Order: sequence, then C-alpha cells, then structure tokens
Amino acid sequence: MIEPLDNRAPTRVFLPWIGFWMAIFALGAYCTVLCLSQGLFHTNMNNRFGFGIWIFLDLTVIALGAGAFFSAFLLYILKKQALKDVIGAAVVLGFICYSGAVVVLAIDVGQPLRAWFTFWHPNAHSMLAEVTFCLTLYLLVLAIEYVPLILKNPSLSKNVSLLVFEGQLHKVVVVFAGVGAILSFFHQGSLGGLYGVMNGRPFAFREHFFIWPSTFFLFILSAIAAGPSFLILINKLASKISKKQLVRKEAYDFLGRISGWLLLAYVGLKSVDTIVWINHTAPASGYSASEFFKEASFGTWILFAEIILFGLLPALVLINNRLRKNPLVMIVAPLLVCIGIAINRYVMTLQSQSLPTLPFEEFVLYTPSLVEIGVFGGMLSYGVIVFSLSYRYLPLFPGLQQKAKT
Amino acid sequence: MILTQRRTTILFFIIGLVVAMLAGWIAVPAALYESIEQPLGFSHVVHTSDDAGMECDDCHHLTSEGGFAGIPKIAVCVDCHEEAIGTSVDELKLVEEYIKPGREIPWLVYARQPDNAFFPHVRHTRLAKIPCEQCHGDHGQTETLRPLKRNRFTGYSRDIWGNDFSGITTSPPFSMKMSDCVDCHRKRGVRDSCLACHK
Amino acid sequence: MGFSVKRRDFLGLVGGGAIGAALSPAPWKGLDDIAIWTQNWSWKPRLPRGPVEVAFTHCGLCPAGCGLKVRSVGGNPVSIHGVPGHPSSTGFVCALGLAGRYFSYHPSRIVEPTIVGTSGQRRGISRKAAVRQLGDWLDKARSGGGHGSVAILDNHPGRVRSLAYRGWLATLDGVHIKGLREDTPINRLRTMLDGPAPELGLDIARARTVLSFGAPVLEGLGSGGAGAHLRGRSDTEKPYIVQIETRPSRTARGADLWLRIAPGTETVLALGLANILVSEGLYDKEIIAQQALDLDGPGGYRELVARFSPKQVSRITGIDAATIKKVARRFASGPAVVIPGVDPGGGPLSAEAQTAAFSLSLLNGDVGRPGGVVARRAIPQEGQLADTVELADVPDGSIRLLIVDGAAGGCAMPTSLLKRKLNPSEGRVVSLSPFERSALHGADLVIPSTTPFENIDEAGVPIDAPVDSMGLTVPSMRAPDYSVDSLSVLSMVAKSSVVPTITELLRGRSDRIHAGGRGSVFDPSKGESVPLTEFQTNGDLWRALMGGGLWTDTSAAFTCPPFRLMGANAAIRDRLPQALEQPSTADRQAREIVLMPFGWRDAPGDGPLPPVMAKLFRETRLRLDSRFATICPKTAGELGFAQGDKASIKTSLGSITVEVVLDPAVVDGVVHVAVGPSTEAFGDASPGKGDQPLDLPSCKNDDCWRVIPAKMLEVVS
Amino acid sequence: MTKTTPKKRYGMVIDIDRCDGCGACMVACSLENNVSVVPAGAAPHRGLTWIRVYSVTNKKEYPDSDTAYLPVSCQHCGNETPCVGVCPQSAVDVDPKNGIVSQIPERCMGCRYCMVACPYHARYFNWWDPEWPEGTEHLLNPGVTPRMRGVVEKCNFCHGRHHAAQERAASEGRSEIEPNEYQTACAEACPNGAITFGDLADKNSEVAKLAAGPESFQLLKSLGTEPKIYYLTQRGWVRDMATRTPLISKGQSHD
Repeated sequence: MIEPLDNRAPTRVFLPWIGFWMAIFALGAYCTVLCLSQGLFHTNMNNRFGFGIWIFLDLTVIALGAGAFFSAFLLYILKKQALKDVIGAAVVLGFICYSGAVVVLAIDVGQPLRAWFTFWHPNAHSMLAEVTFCLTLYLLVLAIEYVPLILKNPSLSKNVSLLVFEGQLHKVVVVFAGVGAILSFFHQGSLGGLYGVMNGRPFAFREHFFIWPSTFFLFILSAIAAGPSFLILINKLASKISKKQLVRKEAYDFLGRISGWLLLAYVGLKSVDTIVWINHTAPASGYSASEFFKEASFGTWILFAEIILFGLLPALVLINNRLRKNPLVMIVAPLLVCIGIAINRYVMTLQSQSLPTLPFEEFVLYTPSLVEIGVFGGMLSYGVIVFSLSYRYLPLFPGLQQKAKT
Repeated sequence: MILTQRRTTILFFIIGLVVAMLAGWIAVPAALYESIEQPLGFSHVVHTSDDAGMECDDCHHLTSEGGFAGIPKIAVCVDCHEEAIGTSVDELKLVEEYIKPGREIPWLVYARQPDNAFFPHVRHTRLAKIPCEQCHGDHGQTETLRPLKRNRFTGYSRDIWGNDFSGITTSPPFSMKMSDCVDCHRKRGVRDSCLACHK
Repeated sequence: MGFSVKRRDFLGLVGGGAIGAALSPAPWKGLDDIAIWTQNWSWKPRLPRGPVEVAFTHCGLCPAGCGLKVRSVGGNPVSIHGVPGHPSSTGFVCALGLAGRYFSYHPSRIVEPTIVGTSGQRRGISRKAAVRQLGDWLDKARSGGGHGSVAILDNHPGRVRSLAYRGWLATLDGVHIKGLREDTPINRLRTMLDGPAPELGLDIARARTVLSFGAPVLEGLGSGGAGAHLRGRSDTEKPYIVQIETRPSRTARGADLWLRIAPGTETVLALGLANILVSEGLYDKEIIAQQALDLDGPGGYRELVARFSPKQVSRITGIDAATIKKVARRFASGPAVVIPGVDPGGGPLSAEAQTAAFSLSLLNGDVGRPGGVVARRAIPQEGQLADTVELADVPDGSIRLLIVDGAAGGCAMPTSLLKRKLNPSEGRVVSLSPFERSALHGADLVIPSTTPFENIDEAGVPIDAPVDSMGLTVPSMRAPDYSVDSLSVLSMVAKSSVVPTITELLRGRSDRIHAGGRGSVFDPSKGESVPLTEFQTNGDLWRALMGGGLWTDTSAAFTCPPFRLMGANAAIRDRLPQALEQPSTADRQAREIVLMPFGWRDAPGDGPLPPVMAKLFRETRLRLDSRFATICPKTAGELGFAQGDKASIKTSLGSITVEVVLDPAVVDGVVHVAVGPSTEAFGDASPGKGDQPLDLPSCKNDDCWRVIPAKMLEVVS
Repeated sequence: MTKTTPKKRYGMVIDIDRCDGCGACMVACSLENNVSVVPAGAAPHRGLTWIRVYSVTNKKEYPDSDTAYLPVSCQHCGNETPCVGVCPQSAVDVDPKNGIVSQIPERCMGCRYCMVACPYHARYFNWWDPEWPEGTEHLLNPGVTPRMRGVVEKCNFCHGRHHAAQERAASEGRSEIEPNEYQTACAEACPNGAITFGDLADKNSEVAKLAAGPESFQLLKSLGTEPKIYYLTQRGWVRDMATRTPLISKGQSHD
C-alpha cells in the first residue's frame, strides 16, 4: 500500500477535496463517452467553427505547460539552480497539460480510432502532423521525467531495484531535458504555425521566415514567457491551499524575472508582427485589417487587451525588481500574463473563424455546448486530481521535504 | 543465488515471448476469421472441361458500361441446368432451391473489396493486360469451392489480407490490400492520386 | 526476498510477452482492423452491387412529364438523368424529379388502409374491409342523393385514367372534379369562345411577348425546363417576359420586366391594358370586327375598359401609367401569350381576372395563331363519360362520397374549400394516396396507392405544348404489395360496370394513335424522332412507348370561333366593373396586412418531399418554407417586427407562427408565406408538423384565395 | 500505360447571370454523391452541401432590387491549395493528372484543420452518423461510397462519373476519356445551363474559352489560391462584391 507523505493533509480533509474533483471528472467522462459513441454533434461546433473551445483549451494549456520543458532546460542545461524547487511541480504540471491536451485532442477528432494514421501516413508539410509527432514524443519524455518522481515515493523507494532504476533514470535526465526542449520548441512553434500557414485565412496568415510563419516564433516565445508565470501561479495556489511555504522566494523571483523579460520581448515582436500584418500581409490578401475588428464581439479592444493590458503591463511589472518583492503583484502579474496568452490563443482560434472570408458569408458566433464545457471541466479536474495526488504522495517540493525532515 | 534468480527470470521471459508469439501468429488469426461454407458446391474444372466447353467470360464478363459483371446471375445457370444434370446433392439443390423458385444463389465473394475501393477490371485486364490469376490465383482450376474466411471484426474476406498472416506476399495470388495495389502501380510506373482508386 | 523474485519473474513474463506480441503481426493487424472497422461499421449503409441497367421513362410527378433515363441496380433506380433531345423536356429534370425515386421509401408512406373510427381515431384495417366499406358508402351515397352525389377529385386530369373515372362515374350519375393545375385557367378561355372548343395550349416558345400574371414561367412552368430554356436562349427573338407579381419570385427576378402589382388588382391591370389597346386602336381590328360578340353597345367591352384609364389603374395597382402604356404597346406588337397563372401554392386568379386577362389575347388576335393560343388535335374517345367540372363549380354540400385520387397535381388547395362541398351530415372522403400528408386532410378512409415511379400511367401534356402527345410513366421500381392502383379499387367496388385496367386503357389509346397515323415517335435511347408511319403494327408503337418513347402529334390550323370578350358567365361579367372599387395603394391602413401564400414550383402544397430536399430548405435557406414570412422592412417597421422575430399570422380561421424575413423587394403591406410540408419534419404528418398557411384562408370565393386579410401579431412567449 | 498523356486541368465556369437559384444543382449533387441529410433541428452551418448556392441581394428597393445566386463548391485551388498542406495524414491530395482536389473520408480522422484553412467554406464535416431512411440505401449511387460520421467531405467534381467514364473508355480500349464523356452532376442538372464543366488546359474547350473571357473572375483571387472555378457576370455590383483585389501589391515574402 502506498502511503502519503508525512506532513500532508489528513484523509478526512483530502477525501472530500478529491471527491469533489472526481465528481466533475465523472461528468467530463460522461460527456466524453457521448462524443465518442455518438459523434461530435453534441458540441456546438459547425462547419464554420471546425476548431472550438477544445482547441483553444489545448493551445492554452500547452502554452502554460511550457514551464516544464523550459524549467528543465534552465535547470539541467543552463544550470539555473534556483529552479530546483519548482522542477518537480513543473514536470507534473507539464505532464498534466500535455496528457490532458492529447486526450482532448482525441475527443475532438471525429475518428480517434484512426488517429494513428498520422504516424503511418504522415503529411510532412502539415503543421498538425509536426505537432502530433512532437507532442506525443514530448509526452513520452514527460512521462519518463515523471517516473523518477513517482519512484521517490517513500513506500516505493523501499524497493531497492526501483531505487536503482530511479538512480539510472536520473543520470540521463539531462539528455531528456535537452530532447524535451527541442521537441517542445518545435511543437510550440508548430502550434503557432498551424494558423500562420493558412494562406486562405487572411486573419491568421502571417509573413514567413524561411518555411515558418511569424506565429511559429511568437508562439514559442509567448509559451516560454507564460510557462514560468503559470508555475508561479500554481505553486502559489498550492501553497495557499496547503498553507505551507512550498517554494523559496528566490525561485519565484527568478521565474517572475524571466517571465517578464521574455514577455517583454514577445510583446515587442508581437507588435512588430501586428504592424506588418495590418499594413502589409492583410492588404496584400485583399483585406483591410479594419474589417477584422468590425464586429463588437471582436473589436479593436481585444487587440488592445491582448497586447497592452495583458502583455506590456505585466511584462513591465515583472521586470521591475522592486515590484516583484510584493506578494500581491506576484500573483496578479503572472495571472495577467496567463490571461494574455489565453486571449492570444482564443483570438487565433475563434476570431479567425468568426470572420467570413467569402464576401457574401455572414459573421458567425460560436458558444460551446454543455458537453464541450463538461469535457473542459473534466480536463481541469483531471489536472487538479493528478496534481493533488502527486503533491500528497510524491516529494514534489524538495525544499519542503528538507524542512519536514529537520 | 543471483545466478538462479536471473535464470528463472530469463525462463519466464522466454515463456512470455513464446506464448505471445504463438498467440499472435496462430491463435489470433484462427479466432479473427470465421469460416463460412459456400451455399452450393461448384467445380470450375468441370465447367471449363471439354465436355462443358465453357470459357471464363461466358460467366464473368464485362457489362455494356464497362463494369465487371462479377458472378453470374441464376439466369446463366438456367441455360444448362433447367433440369438436373446428374444426381449429385449439389445439383439437386441447385435445381430445387434456386432454379425452380427463381432465387439468386447467395455466392460468397472471396475477392470482394470494400465499398470505398474502385477497381476497374477492364483497365487492368484490357489495358494493362494483367492476367486474372495474378490476383485471383488458380481459382479457375479448382474442383471445389473453399469456404470463405471472413474477418469477424471488419467483415473483410481473408483473401484481401492474404493467406500469409504476416501480410507479406511475394508470389501470386497477391493479397489485395491498398498497399498491394500501390506497390504494383509503383512497379509499373503508374503514379496516381487517392481518387484514382477510391470512390 | 521471495517477493522480489516473483516480481522480477512477473516482469520478465510481461516483458517477454510484450516483445513476443510485438514480433507477431497480431497487434498491428488489430490496429489496422480497428481502423477498418471505423470505415465499414455495420450502421454504414452498403452500396448496391450488381450490373447497372438503363431504362427510359417519363416522370409522373407533375404535368410536365419530363423524359427520364433511369439507371437501376437490382430493380432499384440508383440515379435519374434527363434525356437530351427529348421533344418536351429537352434533357431537363427538376430537383424533385431527380429525387422522386425516394418517394417509394418515404417515411410518411402509408402501408395499410386506415379508417376513422367512431371515436375519431384512425386505425388500420384490411384491404378487403376497406373495399367493403367503400362499397357501402357508395350504395348509401347513391340512394341518398341525386346527380353529383358521388365524385372523384382527379388531381391529374386529362389522362386516360381520367377517362376511366368518367366512364365509371357516368354509370353512377357522378361528377368528375378536376384538381387544380397550372393549366386550369385555359378552360376559362374556352368558355369565352362561342361554340365547341378543342384542347388549347400556349405556344410560349414562339411568342413575342409573354404576359404572366404570377405564373412561374421561368421556374419550370409547362414542359420541363421550357422556362429555363427561355432564360438560356440567347437569340434576340426570345419572348419578352413581363411578370406581374407581388413577390420577388425567381421568375420576377429573371423577367425582362417585373411589374410589382398591389395584391389582388390583376383584373384592373388587365382591363387597363385593354383600355390602351382599344383606345389606341392596337387590337386586331379584323378579327374583332368579325368575331367579337360583345365589343360595342351598352354594357359592352369598349364601354367597360373605357373606365379603366391608365391613371385610375395606376392608382389601384401601384404601377405607373407610363409603364402600363409601354407594356400594352409591346403586347400589341406581335403574337403574345397571356398566362393568368395558377401559383402552385397561392391558387388561381379570380374568374374575372382570368377573363380580363384572356380578353387581351382575344383582342390581340392571338387565339389560333402561332406564338399565341394554339389548338391540339384530339384523339377520338369512346363511350359515355360523366361531366368534368372544376371544384369551384360544385354546389356546396352536394357530395356524399368523394374519392380523391392521390396523384400529385402540382398545386395545393385549401382544406376548407374541399370540406364545404361535402354533405354536412353524410359526406365521406375516401383517399387513394400513398402518403399520410396528402391523405389525412379529412379523409375518412385511406387506401394506400402507388407512387409515381411504381405504376404505369400516362405522363401529362404540358400547358405549353402546342400539340398533343403521349408518353408513359413506365414503372422503374416494383410497387409494394400493400399499394393498389386506383382503377383496381374502383373495379373491386364496381357492381354493374366493368372498369378497365390502366394497361388496357393505355394500350387502347396507343392503338388509336397508331390508327390515326399522324405525328412522330421519339426514341430516347437514340435521341431522335421517327415518323409514326414507320411503325408497322400497333404493337411496335406500344413497345416504343413502353421503352420510354414519346409520341407527338402534328399541329393543325385552328380558326378562332366567335367569342365574348367578357365571357358568357353573367355573374363574372357583372363583377368586372367592380374591380375599380378597390382602394388605392396609398390608402392601406397600418397594422392591416394581407397574407399571400405561394408555392415553390417543385415543392407544392399537399404532398411530402423527399428528405434530400432538405438541402434547399433546412441545410441552407436557399428557399424558405412555411416557417418563414417575408415582408418588406417598411411594413415590418410599422408593425414593430425586425429580422428573425417570431410572429403570429392570424386570419379569421386560425393562426400560424412564423419567423420574419425582411426583403426590400416585397410589396408594401403584404406578407408572403410559402405553402408546403414543413421541411423540418420531412415525412412527419403528426399534428403541428407542417402548419399550412392554406388552412387559414376563409375562402369567400371558391376559386380564389390568394389574397387573405390577416393580422400579424407578436408571439408572447 | 501511356505516360505522355497531356495533363488535364478540370474546372468549371458558372454564369451567375444565368443562375436563378433553383437549387437543382444542390439536389443533383447530393443524390449523385450520396450526401446525407442532417437531422431536423440541426443548427445552421451543419448541413452537407458539396455545392452551396448563396443568395445575395443588393439590398435595394423595387425596382432597383436585384438578387444574385452564387453556387460555391470546392474551388479546386491550383496553387497553394490551402487544405492540402494542412492535412496531417494525407487525406487530401491534388491529382497531378487533372488537378482535382480530393478528400478521402477513409483516411480522414476528422481534425477539421482543412475546414478551418479553406477560405471558401466549401468543406463539410459529418457531425452525425449519416442516416438513410430504411430502404433508401438501395437507391444510393453505387459509384460513390457513403461517408461515416466524424470525417470531412467535399466536392470532387463527381469523381464517380470520372471512374465510370474511364471504365467505359477502357472497355473500348482507350486509356483516355473524351471530353464529352465526363460531366459533373451539377452541370448536367442546371436547367439554365449556367454551369460549364471541362478541361481548362484544353484551349479549345468551351470552359477554357469562357474562363478566359473578359467577364470571368475567381472568388477571392487576391488570396492567390488560383481556383479552377470561374464565375461570369455582367452585373457590376455582383463582381465588386464577390471579388477582392489586393489592396497593395504582393510582397516577395509570399512564396
């Protein structure tokens, strides 16, 4: 029997918490079964909205889950030891985000039983094929990175052979960190490329550098900017709920600083990209950018919100050493960063479909169905459950472990 | 002690390996395919013998639109078998159960492709001059009709996958999967799009 | 330590198993088979297999009778195509015709006779019991009433089947009622001729001008695709089409001139045009002088039309005087065809509007000249036939037993109109129909009949055919056992008389045509016609017809007999001047609107539609069905409605709920609602499914229900 | 097989001024290609219509009011075909011999990326298990396989007819089909003769002549996708609405 770590919440507290999320998860599972057994008519997607809330969710969690590969890269390759405290949580979060995204993707496609065709008959030109390959391989990497964590569970580590295995794994973790970084780099980019390559969608289409559209690079940059912020948020949230100091201040500070500078770089490049898009890319395709923001539901306000309010503002806050000392700022600013990235993914996914390309087609709005929201909730609860279990049974936070031992 | 332990482990490993391979090579194929008898016995040899003197395309011919008519309708059988020729069980069954009530014989087709495949026989036999035997084997020289082996799961005939369960066929009759079509097309320098063979 | 060893061994077993499995084809084959299963799972329909057979026939869905090439597999038609070069349809098939084969498997098909019990519930009975019941009612009707107590409503009159009906009815002193069709108005012209008149047709193809009062000229009126070919014709001699309609119909859009007329003012416009023809002396003076019986004198036509000055007419119709003059002069410049149209859903024009319209043809000397109204030579008929009348002319409450032939007529009729003709206490309706929708309108007994692709019949002679013709609807699929031909039903109940079978009747007509020796026969497989004289025996002709051939007659000269420009009917004559008493278009009261039902040419009122027609109604809104009301933004604004609002349209008989669709091209003060089955419930005949605007009008005039006073109210949810 | 056969480029010219919006093309197409019907109450934009007729009005009042009908199907883009590159598992390809853009439902996993990428909204997804009322499966066109739920489908220029024509030609010993042997169902069904189908690469064909004419234009030409469907109109407002011209000249970066 696997025992929880010594200083975790008692079962009478843990059970209702996990029970609540299990209930939501069950609801999500029911919605999943509906979609898989009867078809996607249970969603509110239609021929104009081939990508709905799920794709938005996938893109967002994958961007936020970028904390995993980026922290591993910083820690193991660039030897930024400040991240030692968060690497465990980062790996778990990454695993949750990626595995959740893969599962939702499987529900989202009409014929999941044939999804393996992508590996067997791939179209090398397709960004989605690239995404699928990298995503699957990186999920494998994450799983391998997750295993040592599991094996560190006290009851499991009693088993000598497993402990040896764990030690072996640990030696090659640098290799995995490197491989993971490359894979992630590509699939984050490909997710951006997904939109940027659509030469038939002037709203999404972007100028290319070599074979990659600008969104390829913007997505990478925004993901590695948002990942650390998301790590801050989740760790703070976990601290709040468990009422324990899980991560040292230096780690938060480092994450905040790196998030801020990367975000600043992103906002700068995004602004350049937007200006080029408005003045060159879109008009060259026959569309004036003003048409894109004609409707109130996707007005210019959304552009302002994405770049300034949820981009420039938190970036400037996070690069300020004094402001980062403020605990409230260290919650609000990362939150703004995460929302900003979510808005970016939302706009790319939904606004580009709302806008008709045919001049005589109408502007269409999309609201997700209850089933779609149910699956969304299921994915969220899956994350909470896995993270809670990992926190309860695995030494995610080495800092905390030390304290408990002393 | 350690040596013994390793040896038992290797033993278990080999047991697992062998059992799984036996299952994968023998048990699964046996379980996956069901064997269905043809409704009636039929000898191609008798029909193409000098006595009967029939040619292949007396029964298996092309239609006016160029399509392959496939297995003949009962009307073709009636031409000779209006009354029973001989006293074999199958002969009587043919006359009593099918010819007299005018019912079609529900023959099972070994080479039936799924609905989504378009295979123009005429292009292959007339333009590419590929002999029937290349795909169908020596079916025309058989004395009896073997049972149809049908995949319980997909409903496909075993002939599509080929007799070799590994899926590798090197000599005729070739299996008739898409990859087999593609291989042959490549060999002959025919490069086509998906729609050339899919409908 | 023992625990540890076991675990290792187990891991070894699992590892070996995994490697062994991976080295066998089973898992890969499994993966493959799972994918293949998704491509062929059992609930995906299997394609029909077998050799394709090609046959030719004619379409029996509407009077156009288009030539069809039918490709079948195993006795089921798998595709339908037009026949290029066909004399009347020239390769055209409409959407309904293409999909018509789906009628046989229509979800609303009736599979057993049903009767309304004493409790009002409909229940199934055996065919034997149904026939016995019909026999009882027949005896009762005959003993209780006199002439016309037994009647047959024939939605497809003019076939040999209709002659059999009339022959049977003659033995019962019954009447044959012609269902509403697009060629109904031409009978009005026949009543205006003094003396016996032959069958008449319109020579649209050679006309210089077509003056259409709301007829679907470009939407498939007459012989299949004729209207379409008018549009497609690039020669300068193609007719100039003037469409007089309230609605931006496809014909109105495509016409050379669209006169958007105020609702119900067609009589005024027609007499206004006559006013200009007469006052400017543009009419055919020679013919009028010789043949017109009522031009001059007190109460004469000249006096009548003098009152319809362009100014007056413009005030009432909403069409400016200059345009009216322009149209009149164009009309008089050559042979012209006037079509006082029957809208498939909106019904016919009033009798006086038809009379006024046809008076223009007579004034222009178009009756009997190419490009105008032409006569068809008749094939001799045999035997005693009962009268054939229009429903409007049947006295109220006179019918005790009405048998409805469920053939598709192409036009819808208000239920209330039919009901009024029945004897209030003893009137029974027996419907011989394949479908629930068309049968359920008040039928006491329903006996399922065949669909048009299952039975042999005569294809119609379209309104615009200048000559007579005969083509057969050769069955392209087997009729199910529960269905029965209408003549077989009659023969089962007939006691004293012998009802011939439909094949005998058709063969008889074929033989008479052969005996006549005129005309030519089109061979659809070759795409060419040969003279009838090349057919040695009557059997040769019959075989050609059964092979989908079409016999067409030769045309014959026809001299217009004397005629009355105002018709022979005194009541109609008296109503003509009253047309001027209508209020001007400017006087319309706010909140008062008129409902004008209309029908799509290939999706008419009563019958069901094949589900594939959902492409036009449900999956796109290329066409709107009865769930939508089209209204101009100005009127909608006055009434407080915006695009997409729900509204209740209320008349004295009831209300329907619709969604408002704004269209600036619609005339002010009118709301247009399509008539037809609800396309959200293809095939479903349960109450509330397919609300019919045609159930709303209170028919003041039996013959016209196209303008219905109504109110448009907000729907309180 | 002959390898020197000239490449064909099948395409269409649709005369908008001849289209009166009867919808026969939509019904004919659905029947030809076994396109199923979505259930009652289906939300808008969920239907399956390989060719869809849009009705567009100039929003003016009588007598200036005018309506144009634009049948839009897959445009069989000849350049930078937006859907082909995006498909992750090669379920979409362009036939190098004739330029027809295909969609293979059995290969498709239903990710719908191609639908998002298509600027002509000409691709349709099977949100439901296609249902055929009992008995009507006997009426399906044997030349086209019905789709299953969860896959994308679209116009393929009635490829079943291309197959049939090829089969007929082969039975006469020909490896190539004659131009008059192959026509799409929509072109055949159009009562007004608004749709002309043929080989654009054959300069003498009717379709090539019409496409080269001064009244022809392509939808969203500015995107550079080179559709093989051309439209004709003499009505200025229709042309102005249906075409877009690049607002600036295209830069080098578009490759």
